[in-house]
Amino acid sequence: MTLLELEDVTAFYGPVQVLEGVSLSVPENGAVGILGANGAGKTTTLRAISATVRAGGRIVFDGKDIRGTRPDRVAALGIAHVPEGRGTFGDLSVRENLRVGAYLRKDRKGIASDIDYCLDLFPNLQDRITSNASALSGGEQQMLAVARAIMSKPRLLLLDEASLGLAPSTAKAVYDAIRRLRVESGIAMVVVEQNANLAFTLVDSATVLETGRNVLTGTSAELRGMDEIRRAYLGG
Amino acid sequence: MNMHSRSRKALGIAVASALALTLAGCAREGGGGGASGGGASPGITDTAVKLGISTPLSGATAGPGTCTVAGVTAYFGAKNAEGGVAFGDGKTRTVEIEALDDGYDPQRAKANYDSLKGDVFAMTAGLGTPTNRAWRDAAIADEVPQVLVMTGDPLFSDTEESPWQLGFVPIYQNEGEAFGKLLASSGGAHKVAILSQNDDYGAGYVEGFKSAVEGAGNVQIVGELTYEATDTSVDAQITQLAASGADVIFNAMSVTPLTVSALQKAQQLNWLPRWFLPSNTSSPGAVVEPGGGAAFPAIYSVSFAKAPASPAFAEDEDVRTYLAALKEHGNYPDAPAFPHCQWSWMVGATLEQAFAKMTAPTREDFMRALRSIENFEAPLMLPGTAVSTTEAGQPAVPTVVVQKYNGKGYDTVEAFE
Amino acid sequence: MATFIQLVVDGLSTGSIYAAIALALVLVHQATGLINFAQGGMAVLAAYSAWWLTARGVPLVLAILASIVLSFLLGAAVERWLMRRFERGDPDTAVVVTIGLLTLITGICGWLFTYNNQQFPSLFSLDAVSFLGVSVSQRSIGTTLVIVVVMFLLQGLFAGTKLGLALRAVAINPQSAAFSGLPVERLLMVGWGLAAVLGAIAGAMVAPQLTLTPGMLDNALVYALAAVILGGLSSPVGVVVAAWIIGVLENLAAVYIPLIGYDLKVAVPFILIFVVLVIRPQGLFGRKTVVRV
Amino acid sequence: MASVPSPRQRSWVRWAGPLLLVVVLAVLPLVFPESVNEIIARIGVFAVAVLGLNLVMGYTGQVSLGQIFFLGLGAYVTAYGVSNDWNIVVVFVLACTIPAVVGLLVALAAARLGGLAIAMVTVALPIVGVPLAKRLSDYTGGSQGLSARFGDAPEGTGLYDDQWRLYLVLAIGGAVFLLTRNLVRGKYGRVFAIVKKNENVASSVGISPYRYKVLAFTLASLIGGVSGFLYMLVIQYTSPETMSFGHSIQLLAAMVIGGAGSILGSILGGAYYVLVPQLTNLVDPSLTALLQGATLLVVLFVLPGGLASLARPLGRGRRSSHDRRGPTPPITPSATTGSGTAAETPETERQGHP
Repeated sequence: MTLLELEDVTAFYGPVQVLEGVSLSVPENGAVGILGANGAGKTTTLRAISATVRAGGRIVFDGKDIRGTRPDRVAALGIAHVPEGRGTFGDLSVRENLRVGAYLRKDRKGIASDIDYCLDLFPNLQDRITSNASALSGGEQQMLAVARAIMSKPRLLLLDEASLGLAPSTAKAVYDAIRRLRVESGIAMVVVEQNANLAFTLVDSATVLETGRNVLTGTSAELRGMDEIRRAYLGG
Repeated sequence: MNMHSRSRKALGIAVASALALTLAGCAREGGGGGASGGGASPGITDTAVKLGISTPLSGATAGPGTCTVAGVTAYFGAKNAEGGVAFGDGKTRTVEIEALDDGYDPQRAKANYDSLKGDVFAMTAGLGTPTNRAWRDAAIADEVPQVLVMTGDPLFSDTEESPWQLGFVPIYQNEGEAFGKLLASSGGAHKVAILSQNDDYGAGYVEGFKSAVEGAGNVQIVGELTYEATDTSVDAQITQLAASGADVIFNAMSVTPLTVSALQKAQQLNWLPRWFLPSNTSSPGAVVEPGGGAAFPAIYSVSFAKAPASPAFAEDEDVRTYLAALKEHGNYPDAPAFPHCQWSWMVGATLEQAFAKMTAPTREDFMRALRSIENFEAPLMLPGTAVSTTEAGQPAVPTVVVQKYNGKGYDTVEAFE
Repeated sequence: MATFIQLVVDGLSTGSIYAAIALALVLVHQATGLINFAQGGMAVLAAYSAWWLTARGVPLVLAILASIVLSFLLGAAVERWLMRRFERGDPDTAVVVTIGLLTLITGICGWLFTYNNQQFPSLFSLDAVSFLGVSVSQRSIGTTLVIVVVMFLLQGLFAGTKLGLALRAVAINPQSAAFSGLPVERLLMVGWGLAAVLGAIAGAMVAPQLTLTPGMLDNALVYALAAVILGGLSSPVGVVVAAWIIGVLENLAAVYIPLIGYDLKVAVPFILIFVVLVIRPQGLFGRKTVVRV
Repeated sequence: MASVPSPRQRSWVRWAGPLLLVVVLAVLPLVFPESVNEIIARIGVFAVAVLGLNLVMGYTGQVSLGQIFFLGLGAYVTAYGVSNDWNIVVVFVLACTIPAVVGLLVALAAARLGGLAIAMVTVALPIVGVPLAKRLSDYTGGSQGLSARFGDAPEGTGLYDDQWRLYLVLAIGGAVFLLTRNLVRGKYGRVFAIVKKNENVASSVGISPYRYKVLAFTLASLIGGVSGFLYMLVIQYTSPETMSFGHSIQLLAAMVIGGAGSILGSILGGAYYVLVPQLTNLVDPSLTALLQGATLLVVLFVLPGGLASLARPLGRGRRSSHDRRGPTPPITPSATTGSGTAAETPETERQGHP
């Protein structure tokens, strides 16, 4: 059962065409990676899904074309976007950040238990629960960003460069937690990542973009084995 | 390098469009003046004369500023409707008024003057000391009359210093002095608290008052404080003055809301001195009544104009004519909220007197005629006051009478009670 | 001594006037991240609409309520049709837009209601209450109480409610807020609407004291800004306390420090701001924000 | 831009443009009527004041609400010097240096604070400046202000006073604009831009944001002093009203409307400051506030980047067409690894909150 289907998606920034036809398919409970060099259109693809850039083509989520929907409505459908640069609320405390993540939910008990779950998933946040997000370290902010996203109980998580700017050990810790989340919750994921090896620890399959087009799609195992591809696009 | 030439080009466009805008203004100027006959000054023809006003029509002083235009516009509007004003050279002319807003900004006042000076015969009636001072030098250099302006700054009535100027309202010193004299002659011992605006207005009042009570053994000044026209409250000043034990407060304020709140604050403190208010903030309806003035043993003010709201003048012929004209020709439908409306009306009447004495359509002759008015009882003037322009160092209205609040309006008084 | 205490009490009631506007500034800043120079102007327009209704026989309380409803709509409309265009651009431009809005609203008030002084009826009696040799009008007490209530409501809104949290989140990062499903545009409208409501309450409270004119709150705005910076932009309680401190200290400085006097007392809040900010950059009560690269 | 101009042509364009401008500026005062000359002179005064504000705010990103104070200070120094018959060159130098020194002292204290705090400290300048000017009435003439008429056309030039004054404004104002333009297009301008964009980044590359903020503020004060000198030359009168807070706010509005961080914008801002009150007076003097507010909103609604952005689309169009003709740099992994996502980063920043 396909949860998200992108068909020939195009997008522009002003006069510059960034996506020239991207396709992608994410099954229920699946995790798909988007790989590629800088400027290949990875982030833009995620933005097209979360409706923060206007896109052409077809973006079908759960059987409905969601193009032209407002970003907050897309979120309400069950798509949570963890943007590049984390996008935490700097002047809000960690707990407040999590509560904002649960904005669309009405079940107080569920929210409370999900906050506990997040703190269990990311134990570093436990000690900083009353700190302002802007006072957290980069790794903690990334954890908070993911935690805030899952507070909305999404069916699909869009994860953009979660390892960017983090020390390797921290990046690994973040991915370990996300993998555990995937296993325990079954949330489907679209993962944009520079570090392909890190991505392959999480995703089942991946597509490689170049100048706004798919150039290669396959399972993690297939892609991992392709030395040339790795050298050319995956940063060796 | 393209950048450079491009910004040059844009600069040229900007300058050109700025000029286009201003040239439109010039064209208007050229069309308006059109002097006729030999030697006529700008702004006057055989059938019309044009007067300019620069006054605040926006900002904090827009209330009185609007009045300074409304009165004189209403006066000549009514005259024009009757066919015009008879001039001393035998011609009858209609009087046009062009008023511009300066927002109480000296720079804009100067700009207004610059744009009007080639177009109008004389400038008149504008409110404000800094705004009138801003172009006084220029008016002297250009020999443009700047007359019957609404400032009590003595400089405008100094014939030596200001040959092309004449103030209309009594200089502030005169007003303060009038009350000081009354107090000094009362015979009883008085402790006086002074609260004045921190500018030439307040200082002028206080100076006049002090000179009148100087040497009077019965008057002792026990407290003297100032406030800024931009303050939101004068509570602290009233509290401090109340503690001085004064039985008279000399309150030289020009800001109506603060005057109201000063009256209210004193009552809250249960301090009930005899109160002196200046001519421009003593309106029965706008100041004394909302301030609860009836609570005080007496409220004094100085004036030279009939207060249209006062029941004493409800049937007065002058007042009725005035109110009707204000509505019909002055674009001022409401009851006048500031005495400046009445003063401006009197400016109209005084100008008419000067026009009647003019024998040549020139600015020089106008100044001569204006300076030769003696004891003219302009409409709305209180008995005991008159327009007199022959005395050097004095404005057109050199005298005021002291009045006392009677619960509804004011009565002229001769003695302090 | 009695005079000293009276001066303190006077300072508190003047401070309450500053606080009234300052609270609205805090709300709009928390909800949009902007300093709104037009806040006072919108409050004056609300006060005029209430005054206009009372002049036509509508009871005062109803007139004020009507002006509050009107203000909410006006605030929301201003956000929707004017500010939205500038919200993601240069903040300096947005602030200048609020300056233009202030000029426009002042001009509209002058045009519709003239620049004359209008007496605005008060909800509270002007009679004085005396205790320990100090007098204070019921109007001042009433005004102060209303402001304290509003302050606590606002504090509660931001600290305890989902709406308050959402408003703040939108101001801090509208995009992340949208990713969490917050209806950003509607929340911005609500933020502006609520700030205008606070302004309307403030206007109705202070108009009897200041006398209703189009520029009624222009002079108070500077003090309100000072209180907002001094108290810390994020804390309603801090801002009100700062406004009171300013009101009291400027009175005391005027009377007891001859070098300052009544003419230079306006310098007091700025000296205070400077001293406080050097010691505590986040303001007296503001929360500390660490900014990272 | 059909053909690329040869180097020879380009150098011709390079000096012909400025020369033409100088000639035009030299001739225009002679042909315009007095009232137009006066308006242009007044625009010059406020264009210089806006330029100073632009330097500290538009280019360096420090909100200053106190620029009018330095104009007022310069005007007072000029008025005092002229009325005491000091040499006019000495007066001019003092009218520049005294505001600059005051600005330096204020900046040394204020630049330690960031963002809104520096704005509040600058608010204090006009707010406290007005009563202070009244208190120092021995030097300032108190609330009645100071008149000082100078800059009448010298005998023998055959010029009218308004023409002579306009020449002085064009010469002094032009010099200030030229110097400022060179400053912001050079090394200092680049440093100011970095400080504006991100102080932490500036620190990390060894630039002291504090020092450059102080420098920008001091220069802005100096330019404010120059505008004060010109103010006295043109208006010939100053009073505490000159430096009221309201005017400082209007100056800020003029800067943004002209175009923040733009030399041309400063001139347009000065023109806006002077012309809009005059134009609204022509429409209806009793509705000036309403019309001015509405004008400001309409202009910014249509041109959020200010009037100067009218001139920009022209330039941008040409530049991008030029780019398109040029070879597109291939996006290859080797060329771009390590750097930020070039195409996407600016968008991210714009979406983020200021």
